[in-house]
Amino acid sequence: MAAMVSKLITMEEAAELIQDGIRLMYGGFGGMGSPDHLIDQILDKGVRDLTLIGNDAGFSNRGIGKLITQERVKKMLTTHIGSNPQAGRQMMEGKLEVIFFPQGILVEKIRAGGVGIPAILVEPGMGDVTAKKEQLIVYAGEKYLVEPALTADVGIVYAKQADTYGNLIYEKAARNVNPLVAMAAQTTIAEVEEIVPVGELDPESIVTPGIFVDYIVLTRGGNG
Amino acid sequence: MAAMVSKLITMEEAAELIQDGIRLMYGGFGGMGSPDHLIDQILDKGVRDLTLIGNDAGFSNRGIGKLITQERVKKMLTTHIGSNPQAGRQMMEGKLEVIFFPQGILVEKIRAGGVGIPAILVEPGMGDVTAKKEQLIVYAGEKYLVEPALTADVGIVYAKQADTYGNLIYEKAARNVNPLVAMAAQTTIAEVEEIVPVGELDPESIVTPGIFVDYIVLTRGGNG
Amino acid sequence: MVLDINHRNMIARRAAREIYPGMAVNLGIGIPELVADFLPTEWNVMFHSVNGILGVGPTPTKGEEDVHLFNAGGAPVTIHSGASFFDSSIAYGMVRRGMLDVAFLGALQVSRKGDLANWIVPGQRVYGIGGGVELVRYAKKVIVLMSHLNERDEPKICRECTLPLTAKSCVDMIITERAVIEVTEGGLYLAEVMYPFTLEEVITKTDAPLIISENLQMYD
Amino acid sequence: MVLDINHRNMIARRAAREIYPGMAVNLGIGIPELVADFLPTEWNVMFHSVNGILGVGPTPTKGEEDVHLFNAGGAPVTIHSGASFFDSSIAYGMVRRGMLDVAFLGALQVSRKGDLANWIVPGQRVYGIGGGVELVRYAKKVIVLMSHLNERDEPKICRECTLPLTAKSCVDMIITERAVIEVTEGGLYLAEVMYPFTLEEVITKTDAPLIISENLQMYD
Repeated sequence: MAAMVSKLITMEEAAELIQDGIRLMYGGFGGMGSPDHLIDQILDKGVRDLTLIGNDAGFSNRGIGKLITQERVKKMLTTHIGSNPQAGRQMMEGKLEVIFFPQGILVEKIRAGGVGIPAILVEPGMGDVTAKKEQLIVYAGEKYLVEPALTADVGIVYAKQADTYGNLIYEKAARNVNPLVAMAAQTTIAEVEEIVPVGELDPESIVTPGIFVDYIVLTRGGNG
Repeated sequence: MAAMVSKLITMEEAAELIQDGIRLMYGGFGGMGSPDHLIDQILDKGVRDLTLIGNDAGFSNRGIGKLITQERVKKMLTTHIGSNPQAGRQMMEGKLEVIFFPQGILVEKIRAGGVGIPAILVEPGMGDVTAKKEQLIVYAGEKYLVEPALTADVGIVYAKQADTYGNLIYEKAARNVNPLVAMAAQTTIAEVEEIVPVGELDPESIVTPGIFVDYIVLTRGGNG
Repeated sequence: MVLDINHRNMIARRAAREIYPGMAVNLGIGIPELVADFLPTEWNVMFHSVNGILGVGPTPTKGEEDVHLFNAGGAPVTIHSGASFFDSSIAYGMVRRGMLDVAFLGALQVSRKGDLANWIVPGQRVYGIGGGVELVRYAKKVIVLMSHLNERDEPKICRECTLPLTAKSCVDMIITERAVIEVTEGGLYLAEVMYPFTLEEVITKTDAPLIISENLQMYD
Repeated sequence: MVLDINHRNMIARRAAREIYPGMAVNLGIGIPELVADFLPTEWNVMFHSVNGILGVGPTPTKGEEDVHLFNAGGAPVTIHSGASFFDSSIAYGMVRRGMLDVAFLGALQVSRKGDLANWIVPGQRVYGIGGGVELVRYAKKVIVLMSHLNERDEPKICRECTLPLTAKSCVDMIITERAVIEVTEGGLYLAEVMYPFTLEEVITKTDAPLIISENLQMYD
């Protein structure tokens, strides 16, 4: 509702937005396109009891995986944790609750949250391994699983460029789930390599419209 | 399955793919970003009994509206026909069956078809005006409407540029529903202003990956 | 009554006063399309168009129209600094996520409870359900801009809509060439009477009880 | 048995023979990532990666890696002419729309009916359900590339999987360092024995009955 002022804040200010116990959604895929410096800042702040929602558990000593290794996470909604043995170990020890979804379904659930669709129906056989019985419905004589949308209190994404309004452009495969996460959170913070004045990005090439982005931090603007 | 040969065909060859009675999905919004020359060719071929799926009925003397004016359409799934009084007249005379969806729900139904999601759930109150009773379900104590995905036999879209593999780049507001339609049809034909050799489009700027596009026609390559 | 361009502009100018700097605003088809012309550019209001634009700018000068740059109503537009293009599914994502501060739209009828009818006149004209049904549900404020009377000079503001509804209890404010009316829990609240109309001319041409503001502004 | 790079490459080279010009192919994590290196560029095979790439190219030379260009398995890649980038929801749209001609993936176990287990070893290791469950359902052909034996030298091809399943009856073909086996209605069909293994070495190290091809190829 404010006039178009810059959404740029410091890493420290951004970390203040991450409170204990919140649902934190994150971009990145196998550690690539991950807001690593912002995650370091969140770690430094000492946040705990997080519920994480994102594609994978990253690596034990990098990015989102660090939050797991340092036991700041009580629950994860994800698809793959094989690259972070710490996550599997904590899961088996009962320290970390992990809810698995097939990857393509997880990203559609996040997108549904991002565009305000309450749920999607998926074919049975998809995710039966991890789905609960109550998700099963029959519609027009066919069986489906109901997969509710996913949203979060805060979403953190990585992009190559932003303008001061928050329009985002990604870089190659660092795009991955970032544009979906950017839409799905109540408050979205983008860690970017570069910030340019509004009007300098090609409107045709913008992937995430700035209206979805609340705050921007610069990768080199923090302690990372 | 063939090697990467050009998907470019002539307007006449494209029109041959549109048979009587098929479900034809089309891009464009209020006549803008519409594959007008391809539609003219389809008209010339004399196709009839079409089921049209798209955002609106265009104008009576332009683009998709011409198919309606010339009574080639038996049924439409759409959201708005106010700009084409011919459509409303045929509807009231019982010549044209029109099924209305709220616009945002129509485009999500088309996208669901495009990404292979069987259906979405929407909040009741959305589209109750036009929805049927059997769409109503209760899940986890809440009421929803089931909105099944939409697909089509053939989809026709308009883009600014294609490469020979069928990667598409749109132009400003001519993008509208085109990228969604391009994904949702069994066979997709793109009418484009310009075709370039594969490799010449920026991979970052491609909006519709070529795998979704079966054929390309040049706007100036037909009789339009 | 079909409004001339002066009356339409007068409504649009008054409507612009409901917008504040930095807001995201959807402009529907008809009179709403004129609203953008009454706002300072430096307010950075981001106008949203469901065909896939955020940051619609003013109407281009004649001859400068871009064949690929129209709003959802089919009128040529320009873009504002910071604008982006996307497909319509993302445009409605913004709508459903509650990102629009105000949605302006036209109507055939509005009831005293804020019910909206704008999609069909049975037997006469079919418009279609369009995007209105989602805009009125999710926008923070819904303002109808329309003529006070229909083509047969009958009131369009009424106790109950006689036309099929687009959505129930969704309108927050009505701005016509004659009046500014707020839809409240207690009923329709007449906030302003537009020049040169009189209070009586508004009351007699409105088919629903009006609560008259104590601070009624008589001229705009 | 953990395979050395020669055996892994041998499997990948054999796997490449299942690909034809112009196909769209998904390469899973592990041995599948090596397959691209055994195909002629001019075949224009479009390799698909679920993190959002269509048109993955060969491994870059050392020092030439792009920090933002990795495949879903986390290995640095390049792009082929005609490649595009998109978000993962579109990547899975391609999967569900049946656009992949072949999906290669790794496995912990495969049963005689083509059941696949590759997401968890209870009490020992959790990988996660990942993208496999949709890839194996919608790809036109599903080929498992894996070592014939696990780390304790036990057969990974078995009558029934003892590990929790990822998906039932989904595998069409298995390629290991020892054999090429097709999953048919009638059971597992041994099509090829890989050099330098013998038929007997394959049979004794496979925990399920094998139908021996009449035209069994003994060397690759």
